[in-house]
Formats: sequence, structure tokens, C-alpha cells
Amino acid sequence: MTRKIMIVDLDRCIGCHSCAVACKQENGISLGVFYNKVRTVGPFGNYPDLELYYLPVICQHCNKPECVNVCPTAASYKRQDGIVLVDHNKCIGCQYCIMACPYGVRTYDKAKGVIEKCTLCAHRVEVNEVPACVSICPGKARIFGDLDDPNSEVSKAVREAGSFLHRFADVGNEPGVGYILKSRKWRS
Amino acid sequence: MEIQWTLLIFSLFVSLGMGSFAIVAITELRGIMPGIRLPGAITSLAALGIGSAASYFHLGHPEKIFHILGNIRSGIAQELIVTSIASAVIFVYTVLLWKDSAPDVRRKLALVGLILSPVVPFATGRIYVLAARPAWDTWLLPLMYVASAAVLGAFTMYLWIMLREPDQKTLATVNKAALLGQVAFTVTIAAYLIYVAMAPHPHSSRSVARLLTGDLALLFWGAVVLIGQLGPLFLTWRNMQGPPTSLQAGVPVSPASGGISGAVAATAENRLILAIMGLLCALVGSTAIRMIVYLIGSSVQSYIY
Amino acid sequence: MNNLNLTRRQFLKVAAVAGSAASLFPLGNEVLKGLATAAPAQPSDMKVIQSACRQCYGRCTINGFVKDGRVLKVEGKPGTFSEGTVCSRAFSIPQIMHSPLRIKYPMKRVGARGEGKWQRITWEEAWDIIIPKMKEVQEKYGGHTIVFNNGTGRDQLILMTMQKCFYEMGSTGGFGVGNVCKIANDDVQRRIVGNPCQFTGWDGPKTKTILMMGRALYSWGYYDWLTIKRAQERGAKLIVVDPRYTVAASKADLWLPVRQGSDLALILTFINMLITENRYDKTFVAQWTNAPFLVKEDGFLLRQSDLVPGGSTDQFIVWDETSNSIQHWDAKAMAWSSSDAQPALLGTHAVPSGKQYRTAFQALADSVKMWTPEKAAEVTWVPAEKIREAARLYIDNSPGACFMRGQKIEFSNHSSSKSHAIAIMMALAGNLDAEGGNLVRPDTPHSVSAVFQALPPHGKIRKETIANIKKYSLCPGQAKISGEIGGFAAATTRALITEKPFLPRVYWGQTTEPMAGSLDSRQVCEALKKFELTVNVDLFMTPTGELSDIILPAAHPNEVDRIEYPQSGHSWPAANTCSIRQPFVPPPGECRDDVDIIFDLAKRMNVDMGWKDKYHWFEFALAPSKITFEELRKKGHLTRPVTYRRYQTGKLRRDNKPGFQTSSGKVNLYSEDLKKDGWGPLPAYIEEPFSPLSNPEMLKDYPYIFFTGGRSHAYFHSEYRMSPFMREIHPFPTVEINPKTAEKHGINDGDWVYIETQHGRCKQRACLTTAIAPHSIHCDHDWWFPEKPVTDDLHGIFECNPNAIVSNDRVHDPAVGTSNYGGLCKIYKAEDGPPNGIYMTAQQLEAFMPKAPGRE
Amino acid sequence: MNELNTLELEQLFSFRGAIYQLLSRFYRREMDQELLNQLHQLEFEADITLPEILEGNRLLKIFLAQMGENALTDLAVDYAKIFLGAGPTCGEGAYPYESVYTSPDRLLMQNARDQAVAIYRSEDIRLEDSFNEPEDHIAIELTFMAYLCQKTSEAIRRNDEAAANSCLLKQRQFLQDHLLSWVPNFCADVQRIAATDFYKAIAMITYGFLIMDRDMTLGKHSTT
Repeated sequence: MTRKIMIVDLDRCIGCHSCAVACKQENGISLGVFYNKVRTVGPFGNYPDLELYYLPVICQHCNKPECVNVCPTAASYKRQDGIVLVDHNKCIGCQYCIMACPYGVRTYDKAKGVIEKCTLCAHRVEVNEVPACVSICPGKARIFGDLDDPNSEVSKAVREAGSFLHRFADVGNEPGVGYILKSRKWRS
Repeated sequence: MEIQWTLLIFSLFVSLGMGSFAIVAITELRGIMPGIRLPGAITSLAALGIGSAASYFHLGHPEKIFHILGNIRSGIAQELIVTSIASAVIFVYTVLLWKDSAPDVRRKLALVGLILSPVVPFATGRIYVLAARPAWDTWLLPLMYVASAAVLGAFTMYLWIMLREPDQKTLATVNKAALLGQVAFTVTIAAYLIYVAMAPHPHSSRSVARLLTGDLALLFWGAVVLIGQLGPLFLTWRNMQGPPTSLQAGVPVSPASGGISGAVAATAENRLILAIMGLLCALVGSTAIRMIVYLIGSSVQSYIY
Repeated sequence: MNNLNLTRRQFLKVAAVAGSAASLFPLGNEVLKGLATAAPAQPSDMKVIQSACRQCYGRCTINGFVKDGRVLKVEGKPGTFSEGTVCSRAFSIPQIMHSPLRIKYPMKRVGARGEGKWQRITWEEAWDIIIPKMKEVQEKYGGHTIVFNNGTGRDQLILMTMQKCFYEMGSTGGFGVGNVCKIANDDVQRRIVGNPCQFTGWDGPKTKTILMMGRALYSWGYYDWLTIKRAQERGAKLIVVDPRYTVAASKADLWLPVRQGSDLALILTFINMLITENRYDKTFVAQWTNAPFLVKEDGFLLRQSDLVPGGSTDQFIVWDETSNSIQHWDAKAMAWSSSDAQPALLGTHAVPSGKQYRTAFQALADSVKMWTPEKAAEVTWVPAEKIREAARLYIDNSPGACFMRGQKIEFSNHSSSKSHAIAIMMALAGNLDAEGGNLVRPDTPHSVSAVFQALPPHGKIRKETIANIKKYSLCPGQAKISGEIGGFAAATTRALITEKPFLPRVYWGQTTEPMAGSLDSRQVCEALKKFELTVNVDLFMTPTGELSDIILPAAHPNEVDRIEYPQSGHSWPAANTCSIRQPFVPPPGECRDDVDIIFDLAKRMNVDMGWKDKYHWFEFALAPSKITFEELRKKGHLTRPVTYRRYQTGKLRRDNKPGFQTSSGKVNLYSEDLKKDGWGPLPAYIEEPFSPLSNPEMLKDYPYIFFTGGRSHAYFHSEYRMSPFMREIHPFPTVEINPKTAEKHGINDGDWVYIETQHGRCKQRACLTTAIAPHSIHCDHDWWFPEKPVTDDLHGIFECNPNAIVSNDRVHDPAVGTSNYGGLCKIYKAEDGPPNGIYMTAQQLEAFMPKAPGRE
Repeated sequence: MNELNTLELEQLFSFRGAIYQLLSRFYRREMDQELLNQLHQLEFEADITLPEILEGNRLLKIFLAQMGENALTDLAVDYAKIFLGAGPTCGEGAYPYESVYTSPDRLLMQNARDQAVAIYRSEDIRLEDSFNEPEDHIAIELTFMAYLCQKTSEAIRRNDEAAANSCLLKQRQFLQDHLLSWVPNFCADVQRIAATDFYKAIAMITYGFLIMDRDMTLGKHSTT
């Protein structure tokens, strides 16, 4: 089995939004729509005793994606390699998956009448390239690979991170993306 | 999340249609009040039509709807299927009624329709039962939608009955039905609120405080409670008292509902006006609670949108 | 013709319309030749072209994916210093190159300035207007009345060719970027150390401590962050000095939240601690700096000529502790008078005449004595223990601690002193050209960074101008900034307004937007209107372009050939790599390479550029590396290894003698040069004129410290406001306000607010964040709106731009012309809401509003 | 139905080609004195009842009758403002490229331009070097139509009905898929932005002519 996944090392992320724009270019996303956004978590505290980190957010490519369960046309589906995709030929734009997504990472592209979201650059993964946001990240904060391969970079990163590996709140969907944060308190 | 008006209209009118048809079906099965069946059935069909049209406009690509059977486990697919079946049943029933033929078939169709009448609103409410949105993740929500359908149906049919000069027995029955529906609605709303208060992943956007004292207080207390619950309750109670003969009927009113009841008493020269007021109150109440459901329907964590 | 179901009636109609047209345009007319029948051109495959990004000056290596003359996308090119990474700005390249707003033809102004009436002309017509006028002005009023303006954009070769061309015409400069850019302080470092070492030169890969001042990470070359992060992972410490909790501060091991404009006090404290704790590198200071030189009462250094009539002026006197006698350092011979001399660093020493002289080092020690951490805490508002902690990290890790900075510390009326102090700090700590310290960038062929340093010799007019600079300068006796021999923006603006010392006549602007970036935008606007001829070379119609007589269309950086060489703020390997930049596609319309335009201008103005064209120049620049331009084009890049302590091996000097490329051959800790420029020979702290300490009574009306210049992750100064991608991630001019401060004024996050100084007000959108102190306000700089019509205040150049509310009538650094772009301000909610007509479908953009301090 | 004879057909395509060329010339570069003089002779009116052409013609006539000494400069300024993005409308000029009107980000060199390149290539023609503009520039697209008209006209002269038919099909297709997909919006923008009646008139006439030509080549009869 393969399980393609992304790990983001938040200690390396400088919140420069380069990934967000790289993604827009790579995937030809409409203006006003993002697959990938960088949130600023903080600053917490009072000046000058502050703490913050940046949180790049994409589709979590959950292990048990609720968006797939609820999609009436099976346009949302999970591939063998773990990537969750939307087949635009089938998507009727009912937006039910947006309701089912715990993280607000799906969006309805009004112009196209379909759901848009991070594809983990599946078209690149298929030709053995990493997603655009991974390849250009100025902090090299993103790691991409196969979690089921114990020798992959992601597997190593997950092992090394230990208890510093964080995930978004799980409501049964088992989010896939992992966030490493050692230097600050995880608050997301 | 933002109010999804197309979906709201869909669920409101489908509920109204199914609620209305339930009463039509009851009259058919029990052989009473034949005069209201045709207007009732047509109202029901029309409501389903309006609801379906709204859902059509909700879709980005309705032309691809044939893919809908791609995932039968999906709440939306189920909702669409039961709505379609119900619409077909009611349509055939209405045609037969129009032609005044095949009474046996009609009775069977009425029975099917009666069974479907809580199922369809339940299905429309069920799609909201999602773990991603803590304020929705309860079966009380679809139950509330069923109760809402009962109220909407009762007050819709009330109007038709009033237009047909009903006898006292019919009136008493319908009054009872409306009262029951309304009480069920109030109870499910109360139960739902208790759930929301205890829901996991608490957040200010989906707190009960937002309803009771926050930015949604006016919508909740005014539209849901006062107009949506107390209004119909009061009107039903008024109806049960028999026709008001004059202003001096002197109904004792509570201070809280004094404004409305005063106005009602002043203008309620006949039951028709009471019926219209009742339907309006039911519509306002059912719309407002649906609006609230959307407004407190924030996801566990919302990052991009 | 079954397909054409036509009636005679219809035919007659077409015939009626077309008959006359046909008589004008019989088929086969010239118009149709626009489509020449030719051999079928094959659809081309997607090509990947290696090049460099010039959306800022980080010059990351990129690949362009090009098909049929269209840039489909850009990606980072791996295998170089930028390691395949690129920032968001790179992705605006296809949008900028293919923007419909591009100017593609030369144009002349037909209406009044700023009216927006333009007529397309040919290049020859443009030259026919420009050249006679320039020649006339040059003859009638002198070349010094020709002002040119080079911004930071596009690249350094443009800047250099412009300087070459215009100085040779007799121009003394003009607006330029010298006073808003790191090159002002580079110039100070040239005098102190011989070459820059603060901005570029920090040895990230080997360092133990990084002291970073006024630089977040978003200005340029984000790959620097990788170097910093790897250093941290190795155990190195990052100290960040910044008034704001920037991204760099958030990643730092120690953040010093210094009061804006007070950073020099910190450095002076570090120097004092180095001396009083006896932690300075004695060997280096004694042998390689002018610290042991004796100082006269008049503040100049004691020379042989002061002791012996007719003595040498190149021989500096020291006290030799070995022989207990005076000896000297001969700056010409680059030798001591006694080979085993042990020059005394401290104390006062008597010369044979009996007269007592302090050493320069003693003078320094005396001048910084007051700067204890406690004293610094009073000035900087940083607790003394934090200052001590930072000093410990820097001092205890020296040699091997490096310093790096952004440009914002230049924005001060005492930036010379600051640069001077930093150089002293590095020298005392033994970090100059040391492993892990700050490497001095030589201008010899030993370094690829020097590829463009060697310039053609000066021509006759230029020599004459330099010799009589007082007569020709726009700011006589001031500001000899590197690259600007006699002018800076504020002085030029003043000269235009007051016509003193003389009235400049011709303006040539290229890669620049002075109204956005210079002090007092409105005054700059008035000044620009006074020129007899204004030429602007740019890709887009800019506010300044709108005031021009002639617009010339420039090519985008990825439409031309160039060598990209290190110049900005990086460490190895970036600082030691030059790389290719070559076109993805040819320029559209009649756009031309900026450098070609200058060569063309030079030819028409009879200026000898030294080289016949850019390619000639490329070959010359690459010759020391034994590679041709075409080879570089294929190879992609060229990296040199790092070497240390090159002052010992002679690699820092053009004559290959050990030492530094300075007037004394040593690090001029004690600077006679700066003294001559109006500074003391040693750095001294000066409070900015409009600050809570210098002007407390002003706080009553203007209670907040106002400053600007934090860098955006989406823009490069005034550029890219027309890129949808960039506007999406940084949609509004944003003012950062502490929530406590905002609460006092009833300001909510996202409100539009006015920021008002004594000089005026501007409007920005509030971002409430604790990343800024309650006493301070920070504004985005250089905003204008291409979507606003020219008739609306020149595309809204004044409305949201904080540089429009800072007066030009203030103190400038006498040596380099820099000034503080801030002051004191008040803020209040803008009841009239956002600026009219700006691009903001709020619903869309609201969500894109970056939260502080994501944008700096 | 009054079928046209060969000579008339040949003439028809020549005429249409001529109009396309004339329109192309208006957008290709600024007006010059010679063309301005010639315009006096131009008769757009005749028996046409299409309101855009009538109104355009009326405006044009007024402009030509009333133009002053600076007419050429005024027209050049207007040209720069409308088509070159140089002027008070900066940021929302009527950029004469199909890509700008059909791509979501309003950029040059997008899919429409690639399609245009492919179509020209299929006809074995390419752009003349001196006109360094993307292939979806309105002047080039209009010229391409003129080119196809010329080809048809020649085919008719040779009595090669198959070639003529195929060429006509191409015209229809290009007109439908390209010119009509954006020129109506473009002309509306020109009318909105233009300061002179001249370019307003040209935009109206362009739009009117394309509509007329569409109906005619598609065999509709709505132009009456």
C-alpha cells in the first residue's frame, strides 16, 4: 500500500505565502479561490512577550474522508495512494462536501460550478514529482512522500517528530497532514 | 456557515408539501373532508416543485444530475431519491384525484405518501448530521425538521379547511393536529438547543449564548419563539375557543403576547384571518430555526474559507 | 455555394457597404501583408529555459516553461544557491510579462502633465525629441543640469550603465536610490573597511551567532532563511533587533524590541562592552586597524608631516611598546617603520617634542564609555538584561559571530555613524573576514561578486565634474554616495523647488518611481513638473511616467540577456555565485532592454561607454573566470569557494598587498573621511528629530511613533500592484496597530484609518496585532493603484502612501543623504471608508487579508 | 430566392475581405492623413438598417465634417488611451486581444492566442515580423478573415466549389469561435472608453458588420 502524505515543519515555515501562489500557478486556480493558504497563529501574549507560528493549510487528505462519504455523485473520491480528489466531470456542485469538511479547505468555484481543493498536485505525483508547494518552499518546510514506506522522508520525519507531530482536530475523519512544531506551543 | 437560501427554501417547501400531503392522505384514508384533498394535493405538489426548483439553482451543474446514483450512501442522494418518489406518488395521486378515478389505487398512494411524509423531511434534515459541524451532529436535527413539516402542513391545510367552511368536528380534529405538531416542534427545538449547549468542540460561533443573548437573540426570541412557537400556539388555542364574535370576546392574554394577540383579536373577524396568521407564523418560525441552524453551523476548524 | 444561402437583396447590401471600402482596400493591400504566407511554422514544444528571477534582487535561479512565445509557468531551478526554492513574487512573472497594461511602444505626451494624453511614436521620433533637447541643455546649462534616476528594480547593470552614461555627460546624479538603499552604508564601509561586509558577507554556514538588525526575511532571497535555520539547527543563535515582532523575530532565539530609530545605542553598548570587558581581538585591532594611530587635538590623525617639516602625509604615528618610542605606519609602502613594532592601543603617549597624544583606540574607548546596558535601555526601551544577554551571545561567540541587516536601519539621519559603529563592532570582535564572521567583499577579480566592479576609465567631462564637484553638485559639500557623486533625492527635489544651487533641466528615469519611494511625494510631484524634458523608461504607466514628456517601453528582466551576480545580503554560496539570466521570450511590441536603450542614448549623445554593447561588457566581466558568456548561458552558474582572512594574503587589495583597500590600508576605525563629511571621526548617537525623547511636547498631538518600510512578501517597493496573484495575497495598504491603541480610538481590525503627521495624512487599512508596540504605528510603503485613473491623483500615489506625509524639510545624514522616513503621528478611523475606485471586491479580498505580521 | 451568379459571389467575397481589411487597419495603428481623406469617400449607409452601422455611420460623418486641425493628434491620443492603455482609463482600457477578454485573469497570451496561432498555422501562414503583437490582436484576427475571403474569392474564380465551401466554413468557424466570442464586449468597451466619436463609430461599425456578416455567412436573414 502507499499513502501519499504531506508533513509541514512549522518551525521552518516563515509564512511567506509562496506556496499559496505557487499552487495557484500550478493548478490554474480561479482568482478568489485557494487550495492552499497560510494562516498566522498568533501573536499570543502582550508586546514584547510574544509567540506565533505560521500554519499552511491544505486539504488534509484524510484517511476516512467524510467528503467522499457524503458526495452524492462519487465525484469526490480517494485514490489508492491516499490522495483525495474531485472529478470535475462528475461534480454537480451541490457543495455538500464543503459542509462535511471539518477544516473549510474546500471551496465552491462559482464560475466553474464545481468544487475546488488541494489535489496534492496529483498530476505531478503521477510523474514522480513532488507537489509544487513542496518543491518551491523557501524554508523547505514541506516534506512529501509515502507514509507506508518506513524509509521515506515523511516516515522518518514522523518518527523523529514524536510527540511534536500535531494534527487538526479529528472528528472521525483521521486527517492525514502532519504538522511538526517544537519551538512553540501548538494551538491550532 | 452562511445561510444557504436555496437549500433553506428547498427544505422549507418540501416540508410544507409533505406535511400538507400527510393531512390529505389522512382525509383520504379516513374518508373525511373530500373537499380539501384536491387543493391540498395541488398545494403539496406546488410546494415540492418550488423546493425542487430551489435545489436546482443550488447546483453548479444540474445537468450532471444523472451521476447522483454514484453514491447511494450519500444523504443528498437519499434525500433526492425519497423526494422524487414522494413527488411521483403525490403527482399520480393528484392526477387520479383530478380525474376522480381508481379510488383503491388512490388509497394505496395516500398510504405510501403518508409514510413518506415524515421520511422526506427527515431526509432533508439528515444531510446536516455531520461530524464536521458540531452543532449539527445530532439526530434531533432531522426530527426537528419533521416536526417543522407537521406544523407547516397543519397550518397550510388549516387555511384550506377554513376556506371550505368546515364543520365543528373537522375543526376540532385539525386543531388537535396543529396543536400536536406545534408542541412537537417546540419540544424538538428545546431538545436541539440542549444538544447544542452540550455539543463537542465548543466555540463561540455555535454557542447557545449566541442565541439567547448574542447576535442571534432577536432572530431566536422574536422569530423562533414568539412568532414561530407562541404565535401558532396562541392562534390554535384561540381557534379551539370557537369563533371570536367581537372585540369584546375579551380573551385574557399574557403580557408577553399582548401585542400580537391584541392585534389578532382586533382583526380576527373570522377564522380565515386566524388561519392565514397561523400559516405565516409557522413559516416564519420554520424559516428562522433553519436560518439559525446554518448560522451556528460552523465547522470544527475553518482554515481557508 | 450551398452553404451560403444569400439573397440578392443581401448581396446588394454588402455591396453597398463594401463597394467603397473595396475601392480603398483592394485585396492584396498592405494590411493583408500582415499575414505573410510562409513555410508552415511547426508548433513548438514546451521549452524549459534556465534563467534568474529579478522580481526582487534575490535573483533566485528559475526555470521558465515556454511554449509558442508564451510563458506558461515558472519554477525554481534546483542545484544552485537558491536550491530550487522561489518566493511568491516569481509567480507574478508570467502575469507581469503578459499584462495588458504593459507599455509596448514609445509615446509622447500630448496633453498637460498628468492629464493622461499620449500619442504613440516611433523610437526614432522619440530620439529626435530627446537628443536635441539634451544636447541643448548640456551645452547651454551644463551636463550637471541633467538628472537621472535609477531605482532598485530590474538589475544592477542598468544602474551601472546609467551611471556611466550620465556621469560621462556631466551629470552629478539626482534622485537615485543611494539614500534609501543599503548602498549609502556600503559607501561608509568602503571608507572604513575598504568594501562592504555588513549587508552581504555574513558567513552563515559557519557562524555561531547571527546578529540581525532591521531585516525580517521578506525583502529578498528567502533562501537566506535556509542558511539561518541550518545554523540554528547546528546550535547557532539568532538575535533579531527590530521594533516589530517580525517573522525573523518570531524565529529568533532572542528578540530585542528596540524603539524605532535607536538601534545605534545598542551597537555602541556592544563596543563599550567589548572594550571594558577586555574582550576585543587585540592582535587584529593592533595590527590591522588604525586604532593605535595617535590623534591630534583637531581630531585628525598624527602624521609624520605634523612632526617633521616636509614629512610624509602617508606615515601615521603610533607608540611602539617594544621600543617605547614612536614608530609609524606607511600607508603608501604598506609597512611599519619597525618590523617588530608593538603599537600601543590604549593610553596617551608623548612624542619627542613632549606633546601628548591619545591613541585613536583610547578616543574610541572614551567616546563609548557612557554606553552601559542600563544607559542603552533608557534610549532603546529594551531591558538592560536583554541587551546584556545579546551582547554575551555576540561577544562570547566572537570570532565567529556575524552581523546582517536590512535596509531599514539606513533610514536615519545618522546612518553613517551607524554603519561606522557596526564596522567597529565587527573589527573589535575579530569577526572581519573571519570564519563565521563577516566576509569583506573584495572588488578584485578574486571574487565573482566583483564582475562588474571594474568600470571603464572616466572621460574628460566626468573628470572635470568630479574635480569641481562643489560647483556642480546639487548638494555642495554633502553626500558623496557611492554611485551618486553629487545628489540625492531630497536635495534634488529641493533644488527643483528652490532653484538653488541651480535648476535641473532634464530628467531621465528608469526602473524607478520617485513619488512612491522618496520623501514627500507631493513635493517630488511638483519638482518633476519643473523639468524641461522628462523621460521615463518603464514596463508600465506609473505615476511618474504620467508626468513625463516621453515614455520609452522597457523589456521585462526575463526578456533580456544578463549576468546575475551577487550583490545583496547573502552568504555563501549565494554571495559567491554568478548566474545566467536569459530571455524566456523576446520583448513584446517595441520594448527594448534597458541597457540597450542606454547604449543607444550614449551613442547619440556621443558618450564613450568604454564597451560597445552589453555583450562586450559581459565578456570583459567574465574574463577573470575564464568563461565566455555563451558558456555561462549553457553552464547556468559559476560559484567560487570561500576563503578567510584575505587581508593577510593580499586578496582584499588591488595591489595584492596584505591589508584592506582603504586610505590607510587598515580598517579605519577612526575615520578622517567621515569627519571631513561633517561627522565626527567616531560614531555618536543622535536622537531622531521627531521622537518621544527629542520632542516630548509633540506627543500631545501626535502620540505615536510612526514608521514605515517593513517589507511585503508580495511586492518589491512600488512594483507588482498590477499582478492579480500579488494583490490577492496582499490586497491593501496595511497599517499595523496594537489592539490596545486601536481600542482607544475605536478602531477595529479591517477599518480604514487615517495616519496623520504634521505634514499630512494618508489612509490605510488597519491590522490589529500585538506584533507592534502600543506606542508605535507601522505603515506599508510605496502604495499606488494602477486601477485608479491618472486623473485621480496620479493613480492614487498620494492617498495611501506614507511617504506623502513625511516632510522633505528635515535633517539628512551629511555624508550619505539618508533620513528618517518616520516621526510621530496620530491615528483615527476614516469615516469615508476605503479609497475610491481601488480594486477590492471586499467579499473576495477580505479572506485574503493577511493577518499580522505575515506581511512585513 | 435569387441565387447569386459566380461573378457576384466572387465580388461578394472581395467586398467582405475589403471591409475586414479596412476594419483591421483601424485597429492596427493610428489614423493617418491619407486614410482620413479617403474616409470621406466611404459610404457605409446604403440600404442597411442595422442600427449599429447606421449610428456608427452617422457619428463618423459628423466627426469627419466637424474635425479640426488637431484631428490626427486627437485620434492618436484616443488610440493610445483605448488600445495602448495609456491614459486616464489605465487599468481598464479596451485591450485589443482576445486573450484579455476570454481569460479569467484578463491576461495576454492565454488559450485564445494559442488557438489563433494553431489556426493560422493550419492555413500555413504566420505573422509578419514588423507587427510584433500577439496573434489574437484584433487587427490580426480581422486580417485573417480578409485572408480567408480572398482565398474564397480565388476559389470561386477557379470554379473550385469544394475549396470555396471549405474556406467559407472556416470563416464561419473563426467568426463564431473567435471574433464573436469577444469583439462584442471589446466594442462595448471601446464605445465606453473612447473620447472621440471616431472610435466610437468604428466600434459600432465593427460590431454591426460582424453581426451582419455572421447572419449572412450563417445563412440567416435577420439583417433585413
